[in-house]
Amino acid sequence: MELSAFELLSALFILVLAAVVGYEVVSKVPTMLHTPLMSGANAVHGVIVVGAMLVAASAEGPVRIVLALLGVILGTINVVGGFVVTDRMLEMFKRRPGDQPGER
Amino acid sequence: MELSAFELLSALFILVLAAVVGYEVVSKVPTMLHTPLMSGANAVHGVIVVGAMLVAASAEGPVRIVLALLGVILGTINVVGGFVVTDRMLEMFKRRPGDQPGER
Amino acid sequence: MDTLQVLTYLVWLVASVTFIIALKFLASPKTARTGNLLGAAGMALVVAWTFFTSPGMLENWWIVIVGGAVGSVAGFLGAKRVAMTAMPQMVAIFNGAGGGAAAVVAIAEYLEFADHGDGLLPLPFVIATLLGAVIGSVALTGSVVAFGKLQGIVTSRPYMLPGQQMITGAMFLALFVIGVYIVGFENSIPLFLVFCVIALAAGVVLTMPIGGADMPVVVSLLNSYTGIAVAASGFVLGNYALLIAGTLVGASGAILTQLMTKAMNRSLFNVLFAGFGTGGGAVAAGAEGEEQLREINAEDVAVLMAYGKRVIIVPGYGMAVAQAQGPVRELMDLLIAKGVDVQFAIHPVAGRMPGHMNVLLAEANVPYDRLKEMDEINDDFADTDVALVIGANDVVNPSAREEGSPISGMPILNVDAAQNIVVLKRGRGTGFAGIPNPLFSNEKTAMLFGDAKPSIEALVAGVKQA
Amino acid sequence: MDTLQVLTYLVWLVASVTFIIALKFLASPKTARTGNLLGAAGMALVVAWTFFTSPGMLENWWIVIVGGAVGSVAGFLGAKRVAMTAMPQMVAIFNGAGGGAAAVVAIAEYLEFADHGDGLLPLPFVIATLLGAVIGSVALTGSVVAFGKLQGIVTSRPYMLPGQQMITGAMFLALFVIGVYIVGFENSIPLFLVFCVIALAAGVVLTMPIGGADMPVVVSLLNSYTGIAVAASGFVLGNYALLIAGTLVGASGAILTQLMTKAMNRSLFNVLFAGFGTGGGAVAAGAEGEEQLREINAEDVAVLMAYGKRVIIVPGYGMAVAQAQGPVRELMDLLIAKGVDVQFAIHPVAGRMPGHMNVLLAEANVPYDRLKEMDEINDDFADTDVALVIGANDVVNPSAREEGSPISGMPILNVDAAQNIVVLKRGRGTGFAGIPNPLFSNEKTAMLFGDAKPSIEALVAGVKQA
Ligand SMILES: NC(=O)c1ccc[n+]([C@@H]2O[C@H](COP(=O)([O-])OP(=O)(O)OC[C@H]3O[C@@H](n4cnc5c(N)ncnc54)[C@H](OP(=O)(O)O)[C@@H]3O)[C@@H](O)[C@H]2O)c1
Ligand SMILES: NC(=O)c1ccc[n+]([C@@H]2O[C@H](COP(=O)([O-])OP(=O)(O)OC[C@H]3O[C@@H](n4cnc5c(N)ncnc54)[C@H](OP(=O)(O)O)[C@@H]3O)[C@@H](O)[C@H]2O)c1
Repeated sequence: MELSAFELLSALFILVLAAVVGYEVVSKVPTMLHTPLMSGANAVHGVIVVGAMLVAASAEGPVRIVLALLGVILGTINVVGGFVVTDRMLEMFKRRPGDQPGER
Repeated sequence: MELSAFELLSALFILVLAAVVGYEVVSKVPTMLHTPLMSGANAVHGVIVVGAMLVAASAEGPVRIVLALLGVILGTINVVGGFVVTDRMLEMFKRRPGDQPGER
Repeated sequence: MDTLQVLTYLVWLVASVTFIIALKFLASPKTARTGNLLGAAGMALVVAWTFFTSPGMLENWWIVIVGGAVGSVAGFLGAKRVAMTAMPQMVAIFNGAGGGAAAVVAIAEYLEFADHGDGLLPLPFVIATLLGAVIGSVALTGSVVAFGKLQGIVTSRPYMLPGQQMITGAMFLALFVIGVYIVGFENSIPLFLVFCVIALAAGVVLTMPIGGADMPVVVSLLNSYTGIAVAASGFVLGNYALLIAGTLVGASGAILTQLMTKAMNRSLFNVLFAGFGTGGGAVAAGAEGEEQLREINAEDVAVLMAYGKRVIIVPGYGMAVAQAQGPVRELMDLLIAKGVDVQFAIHPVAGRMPGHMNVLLAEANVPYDRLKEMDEINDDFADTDVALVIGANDVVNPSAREEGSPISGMPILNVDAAQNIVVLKRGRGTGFAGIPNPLFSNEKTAMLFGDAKPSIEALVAGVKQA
Repeated sequence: MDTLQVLTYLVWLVASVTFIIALKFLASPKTARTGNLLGAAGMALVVAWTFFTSPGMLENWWIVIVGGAVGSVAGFLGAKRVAMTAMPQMVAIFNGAGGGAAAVVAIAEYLEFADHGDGLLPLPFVIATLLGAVIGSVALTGSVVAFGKLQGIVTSRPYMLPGQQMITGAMFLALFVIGVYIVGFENSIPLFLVFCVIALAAGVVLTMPIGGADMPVVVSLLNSYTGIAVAASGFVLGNYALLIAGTLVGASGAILTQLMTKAMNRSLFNVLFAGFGTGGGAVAAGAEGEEQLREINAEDVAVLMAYGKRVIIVPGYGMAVAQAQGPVRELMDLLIAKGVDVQFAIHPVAGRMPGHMNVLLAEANVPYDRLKEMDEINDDFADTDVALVIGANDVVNPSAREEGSPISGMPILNVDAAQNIVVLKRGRGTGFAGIPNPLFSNEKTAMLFGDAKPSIEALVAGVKQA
């Protein structure tokens, strides 16, 4: 743990800016895309699997290994399931062949 | 000058996020506000006056003092002029007393 | 900082940018699918990079491989097998998994550093770890309860413990006291674990009193929570990919939750703490049972529509339950072929998740441009010959326009302005708000009772003959 | 890092957030003014904090006080005194000042560290410093030229040096070579100064060939440049307030520039390198001079309007020049009192800056809801009795609809669909594109010659009597 004050402050700036980006990006979404967007965002926070992998990399002893394994399993479910289910939802939105391209 | 790699990388993250924020925030502006927005943004970059002040704080010798003075003058013109002229433009947009609040 | 570390930061940056673009693209129909794929690509990049470059992975690689394999199979099968109507449950489960992972990571971090640390840990680190643990735990159990309620395993009625408020209060107090103690006085692994257990319990206690109808909002909120827990974890690990991705989801989930409650004309507070969709339902349903409702048969409805100029179809939760979207599409095609103008009126909270109707109708290949949002179509009911209400109830309930109803003030579809109203439902069941619907006893209304799918099929047969 | 430094970071964060909110608020009419004030407050905070906490300020405080006083007075008076029509010039000048300040800061940084540094400076530092110097310098002289062109001090015609392309190419080559030399081989203050001088010259050489009509786009682009230069400076100084503010402006300025070129249906490349609004003008004007134009007097126009059902007013640059917005408002009030439906059709590039017409008409208290954007009103001309064109030319030029004209493809207002067209202008002058306008010889068109202000006043008098 060598979190210097500078590192913390940088992280704080990044946090604030990312929050603004998250807010701005989503504030324009049409109602019919609420669910796929929720599901897609859900997949994105599956990046926690990376955190679980880092735990795994430094795991020693049975407790930590079990925790790491659990974390990786749960995180992977989140990532894989999240992106696949979102893709399935969005697949439904594709046009049928006969449709005009331009519409909506 | 002790810019560590970490500092540079943090600055890079902040730069990218700030660029996204700048893009997102402005992409929704109605035509009639283009000019005030340009003018307001112009005032914001007047924050360079802070840079000029830092130059002033460490200035030694006539060359640097002249540079610092020039920088502060130019930067202040940018800040003060920018905000005041934007305010003047926007003042014109205010409703006349009789108008309905809700409109546009 | 060596080159590998610098590259790691750049990988994080690239991944973060793909996540941002993914969310942005997901907000527009044309680009949504690309956006999702892009997000997955960014995720693959950062996962692969972490796997191949993290020191220590040489020894423990099997954890990641085994865990990854198990998780992939479970996630993939779950996502592929789930029925369209069960998607909200599935999202809840995936979100719970993410919350659980965040909690597990927070616990591991705490163990790791509580072991090494002499005396107190640095303040921001401990606070962020505790935050990740508590929020991740709440997201985990809250999501599981939400899943149970949506799936019908747990009662969808608001369920209050005796002394609910006392218990909730006591839990928060305990979390706060333990948190302060750990932050300010002493590292204690047992206390930390107690902290986590209380948080897990809190997730259950907070979610049980919320009615099943509000679960999508709750899932969205818990999604935002998981994002925050992930961001806290990124903060502790100094990992900007986690920090940015978590914050993005935390913020966008919060907005999305607000958009959803707004579409239901309620406040978030009201959703979380005022369990509606409740008790009243049974009573009200009884009351409605007394009234005389005018029935109609499928042939008559078919004729009414086939010779009308304009028909507006109002789908609701019942259409999803009956999986009637395919036949509905067929009905639309037949009517259009007869020269009838057919539109769909999509209420923002019809069904059980936002966009539920759009997803189902798109699945059945109904073209986008026939799906009209409420504001767009509400004025058109007045010159509509038939409003065909398929398993919708609350979203067409005129009592929303009056004071004193649980749904007062919710914007509704002006179905009652149409010349004829035909309602398809199985019986006298109420909607999820559990309140009677005066529309059904309106003199312009006729009821076509039965499961929506066979009813629509009967209409299709009828229109063919008409 | 001591407490003061931590607080400094927090001050930067607060200021950055106010800047973000300021830009966001500036994008909506209701909040724009608050946004501007908020931005000013954030700026005041960070300036005051820097003044009171920077080490070294104890000795050199007078530089800041004197420079600040001079700059404040100059900026304030300039901003307060400028006429509405001259606002684009003023923005150009303020932007130039900012670019100059960024260049000066870059030079001072370079001097400071070239003095202390042994051998080569760290790469990212030097690159950022050079970038700040070159972009700031271009923004400075480019803005001055833009000011000159808008103010009429410098010819608004595109002005090409003999061998323009050669010279531009040579300049870029020189900048590149010197840059690489400084970055990769040797610190040299004289070479750095040569570098800056070339950059200053480049600003002039790049801006002179652009026509005066395109200056607002150029000002917006240079505004974005200054932002980038400020961000570079923030990078070098490790000052996040500068970094974020500069990047925000750099990005938003770039988008804004694109929105502006899009409204003119041109590409940025075309604006920068294909000088239109040029030579052709004189010739074309001569050609138009030959045609017979139908004239009309103010009384007849007044009657036409007073007894019409609907009048659409199309304001253009001429209204701004004549400062006729006050009388126009009076005319509108009188016509409305007579039961005429009066609307204003606002072309996105009418006048000399985006929103020019909106600003002027708002100044005269014309209510927002009478100002219609092009897309909104273009279909309404067909059932309009009188289209009153006040000093507009290019934005109503039907030759934009044909191939081969310099403005081909620019969307225009469909004035020629109206029953009657009345054009107010002083004579046979062309618009800023310098091309003839077939609308004026349209058989439905009548010309009311003269300065717009007295013309409108005559119309007001006429309507009062009608
Ligand atoms: N969309 C969202 O995001 C969201 C989120 C949270 C809450 N909600 C809530 O969910 C409700 C949605 O309203 P809604 O009008 O769509 O649905 P609803 O009010 O829940 O009504 C559904 C109706 O469909 C009928 N039905 C059920 N199964 C059927 C079948 N197989 N065939 C035919 N009819 C069937 C039921 O009556 P019978 O039992 O008589 O058949 C019921 O009255 C609102 O209260 C909303 O606030 C929505
Ligand atoms: N808005 C922007 O952001 C922007 C930016 C860059 C370029 N531009 C360009 O500027 C042009 C704007 O078009 P526009 O139609 O507004 O103006 P315009 O095409 O420049 O025409 C202005 C007309 O007003 C007349 N006029 C000048 N002074 C007058 C006075 N005192 N009283 C009455 N009439 C007067 C002139 O004719 P007389 O000399 O005969 O009176 C001239 O024909 C477009 O070409 C556009 O691309 C605009």
